[in-house]
Amino acid sequence: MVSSNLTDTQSHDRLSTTDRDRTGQTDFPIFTSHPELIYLDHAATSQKPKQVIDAMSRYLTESNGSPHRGAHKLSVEATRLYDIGRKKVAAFIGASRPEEVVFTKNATEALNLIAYTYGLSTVKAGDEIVVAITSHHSNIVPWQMVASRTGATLKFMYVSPEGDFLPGEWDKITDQTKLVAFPWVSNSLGVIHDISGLIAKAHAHGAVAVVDAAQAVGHLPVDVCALDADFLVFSGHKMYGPTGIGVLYGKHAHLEAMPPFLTGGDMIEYVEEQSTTFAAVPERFEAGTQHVEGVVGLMAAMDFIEHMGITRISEKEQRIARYAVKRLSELPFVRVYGPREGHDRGALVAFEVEGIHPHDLASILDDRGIAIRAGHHCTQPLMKSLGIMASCRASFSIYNHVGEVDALVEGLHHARRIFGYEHG
Amino acid sequence: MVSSNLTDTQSHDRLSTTDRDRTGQTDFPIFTSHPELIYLDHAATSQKPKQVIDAMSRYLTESNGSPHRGAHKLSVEATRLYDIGRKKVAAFIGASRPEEVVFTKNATEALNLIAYTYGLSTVKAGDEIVVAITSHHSNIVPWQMVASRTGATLKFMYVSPEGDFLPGEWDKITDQTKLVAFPWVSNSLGVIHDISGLIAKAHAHGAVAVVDAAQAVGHLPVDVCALDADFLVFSGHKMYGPTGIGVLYGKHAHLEAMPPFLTGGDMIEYVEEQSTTFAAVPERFEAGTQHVEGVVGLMAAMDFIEHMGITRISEKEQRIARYAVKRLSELPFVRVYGPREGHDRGALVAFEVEGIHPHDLASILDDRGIAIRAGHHCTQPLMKSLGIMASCRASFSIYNHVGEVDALVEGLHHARRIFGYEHG
Amino acid sequence: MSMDSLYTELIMMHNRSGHNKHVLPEATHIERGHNPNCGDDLTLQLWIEEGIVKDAAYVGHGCAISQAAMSIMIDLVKEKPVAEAKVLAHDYLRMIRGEQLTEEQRDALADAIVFESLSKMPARVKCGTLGWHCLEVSLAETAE
Amino acid sequence: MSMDSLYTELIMMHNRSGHNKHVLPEATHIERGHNPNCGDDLTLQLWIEEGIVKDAAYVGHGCAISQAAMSIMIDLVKEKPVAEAKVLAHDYLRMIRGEQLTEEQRDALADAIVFESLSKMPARVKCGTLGWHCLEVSLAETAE
Ligand SMILES: Cc1ncc(COP(=O)(O)O)c(C=O)c1O
Ligand SMILES: Cc1ncc(COP(=O)(O)O)c(C=O)c1O
Repeated sequence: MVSSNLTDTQSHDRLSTTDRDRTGQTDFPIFTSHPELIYLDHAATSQKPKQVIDAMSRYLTESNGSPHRGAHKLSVEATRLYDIGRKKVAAFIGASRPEEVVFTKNATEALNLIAYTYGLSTVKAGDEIVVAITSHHSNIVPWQMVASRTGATLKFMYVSPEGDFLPGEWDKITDQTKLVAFPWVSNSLGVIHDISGLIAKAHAHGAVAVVDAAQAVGHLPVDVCALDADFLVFSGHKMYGPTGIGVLYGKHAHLEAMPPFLTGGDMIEYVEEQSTTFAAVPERFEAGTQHVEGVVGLMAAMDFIEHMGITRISEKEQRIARYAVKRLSELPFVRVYGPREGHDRGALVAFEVEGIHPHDLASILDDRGIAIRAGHHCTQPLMKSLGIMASCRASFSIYNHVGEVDALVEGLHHARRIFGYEHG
Repeated sequence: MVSSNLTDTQSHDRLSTTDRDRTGQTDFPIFTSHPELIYLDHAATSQKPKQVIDAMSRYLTESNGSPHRGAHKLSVEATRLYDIGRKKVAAFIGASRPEEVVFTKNATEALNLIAYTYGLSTVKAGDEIVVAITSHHSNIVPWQMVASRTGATLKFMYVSPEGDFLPGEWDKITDQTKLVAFPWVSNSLGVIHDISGLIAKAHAHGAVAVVDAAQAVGHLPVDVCALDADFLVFSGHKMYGPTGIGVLYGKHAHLEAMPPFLTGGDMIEYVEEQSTTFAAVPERFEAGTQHVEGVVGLMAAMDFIEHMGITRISEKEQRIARYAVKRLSELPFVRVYGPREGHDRGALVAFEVEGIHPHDLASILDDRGIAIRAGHHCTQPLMKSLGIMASCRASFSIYNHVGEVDALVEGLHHARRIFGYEHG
Repeated sequence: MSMDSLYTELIMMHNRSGHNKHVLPEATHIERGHNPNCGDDLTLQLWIEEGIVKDAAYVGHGCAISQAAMSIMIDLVKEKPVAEAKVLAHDYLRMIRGEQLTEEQRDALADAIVFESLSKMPARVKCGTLGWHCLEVSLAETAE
Repeated sequence: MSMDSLYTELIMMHNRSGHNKHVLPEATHIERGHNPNCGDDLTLQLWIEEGIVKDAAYVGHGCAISQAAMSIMIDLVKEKPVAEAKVLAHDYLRMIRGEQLTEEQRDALADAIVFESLSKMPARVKCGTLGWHCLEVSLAETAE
């Protein structure tokens, strides 16, 4: 394993930004447990700052109760924290009111919720659903379900290997279109889509826009009102927060019109034997005991992001990503996917190394303490449309630094040598 | 607030079992944060032992990764822990194989999963679904949905105020019946149903049995194979574990035959643009990034239960519950619901105090540091069938002791005095 | 005010007497308020004529707080002009939200001030505001 | 064996040479194995006659581990009786599960022993067993 000292020295020589870069890591206990870890897999799941871990422990130690609006103090406290969490998320993403925020277990459940409720109740036979080919499976398979149950048609908007929509693809959004779904930032190519444009285009044809912000929240400033998004989803665990908690943002009027999805405790008003009246939005969509410690952890994650400053996070990530694209593009045996050098991109770089299967590369790098992700990244239709079997992905966040990109590049040389290439 | 010393002394005088009883509490940091807390609301959500809180922190500090079967060590470790968690749950409930365990976010999602998949694909117009009136809303409303979408009929089996099924109620299970749903332990009355009998009755008519074990797991030994249950569900947070994690047990043959529910990442094999092949059971039902730290916490909770011993837990709870029924029944102004003195019951007692609305009583007790629950307990149809507007519920677990029952009784006298009754 | 004395005062003042709990045959406005979570279910009846709340009463069932709050409210608005009752409702609800009232506003709320402590008992806020919400809805339909 | 030397040996021995990667026109058994998670997709072709694996080869694409494991397996089972190949598959899969083999069993696995370290790399187990699972399925259909 490459010692992290070596890595540091390298990067120091090269850019003298290491010290500043490194500051992010001290908040993350995982790097105390694994001092040599180079974690380039934030896009799969983020590491958690101490503040998040501690907030959840503290909740369970001091405040844990059932948030069923019970009358005793712990229950009241759990309810209070849960409600504050909702308000905080609403403020964090610029929702016009807390009721527009529904807690789910992850982005995937949030997308399914939209599909099962808004989708199945609004989309009719002959309608069209238009999905960006860059979408994650969780933003594709639910729409296949809606299309097949309603008799609607599912259409895809294709992109170039750089992630730009091919000419004319947006024209697939027509007056037949009822719903348009796309990622803000592609987890597979790193491209940042022009989502304001897509939302406006959808609205021009009377369709609603579903924004998958799983790779955007925590990386970019989010303002659902300014975007005029109809629905927007994300997961806590990709933004320094815990697993088991996700968010569905929906415009109040949409949520109001939607039937319930999961049913049971806490989402009802009156249950008779044969029928039920449901609670108001957003409780209507939150059945059963909710993940309060997840909300508490998510709040701490938002605090962390606000404390770091979204601009600072985003600038640092951009710097690392740009540097990674530059270094990787210099290697004759590497092909970089997604936006070209100098173009904006999300905090990740996907690439392929000639002669080495991505999974082999991931294993060899892992052996040197470098965690990347290899495979289809839950975007098989995109991969197929671009003719890519699998790719490697390095993704970045506040706790990374450019020295780690150097270590990655060194790791690629090493892997090439192992695979018998003279000039690694 | 009554000092807990006083309470201790009282109970000591009375039963001299306090010291032994108290041992459970040292594991629970909430009682360090709130030394005077008398927590009688375990049935809503349990307090968490230190082992559970620490296991989750440790996971986030040492092992956190995406359980997407990625190639790097943290991802492998997260996957490994998640898989061990599944095996442990399977062993804990006596499932014949780990694949019979599906992780959900809570018992409510588990019941909805059964309803949306098994229910909607199996139940047809003219079929009948038979539900115990003692069921929690989460085991009623999903069946209303299935009945209304399929044209099936929903029938209820009624009980006496003691919780016994009225004569002939089981005969509602006939050859028309496709599904029978009931709680193992009623969260509202505390009655323990003869679920082996109900399961056998369902099977005799070719129906499947859905057991809501939310109030049984962690209180009683569970062996799904011996019970021959078709489906059984529970929530982590009611058995000393975290929120955000629940379990659906299903017989392998049922799960195999069921279509997916939530769709997206990790539950697929191949996603084409217009169609998808799905992963094998149980992954098929686990879409998106799963709540690994929840599974880790759940494992620690099962370890805790095993360490304490389910027999010891259950004996202690029985002792406290019996004592509570005895003390409460002695009070002329209290009406106790559920099983009569001397009969088996779950770890809870529901009651009403003459002249005091349950919510008022809960507030007054809360002011003395005693946490109980008041209301309909998410069982409105049961309450209506028994003519009860609302009730009070004290529920027990390993960290309670009989002295707390004395404090509860003292609290009732106090409330009565406040409400102007001469003889509290 | 402590929980115990809140209850003591409430019980003494209203729940025992029940003087406002009856059917009001002259009612011009009937508004049902219910709280699914606790099961409180109270119906406010108002007799409004020429911009004046001539009489008021309630029926239904609920906890001590919801009934006492309703009853104290009825005492307070009876024989008051609609405009004044609206102001009282507005101020009462602000008080429960924890906002600061002027001395004058507090004085106007008279006995209803005992519910100030509800601002620190979120679990019971809905009980203490049920009647007042009924009042607000009824008055909103009424020309002043 | 370290990851690096595992790869070095594999690459040297098999992936570069590709001597078992081709179409086998005489094939009597064709079994496709795929791993949705990694995208490995290999097809094993066996020519079995009179209870003997007369020849074998594979086609498809996959990572170095899946291809090398397949190729080493082919070298190993070629010209062996079906019964013996079954035993090898059984032992190989036990080895990957981390079970202990006898010296004799280890010797029989010959070069395939390099994959022993996969028992400690759960993320790659499916790669190293893909070919062997194809073999098992094919042989299960075959009288010995
Ligand atoms: C008997 C019973 N079933 C189901 C549930 C629902 O559990 P959860 O809210 O964790 O989904 C509960 C608890 O609220 C319960 O007591
Ligand atoms: C763009 C995108 N959308 C959706 C998801 C799904 O998120 P989750 O697995 O947390 O539901 C992911 C991550 O896996 C993602 O990267």
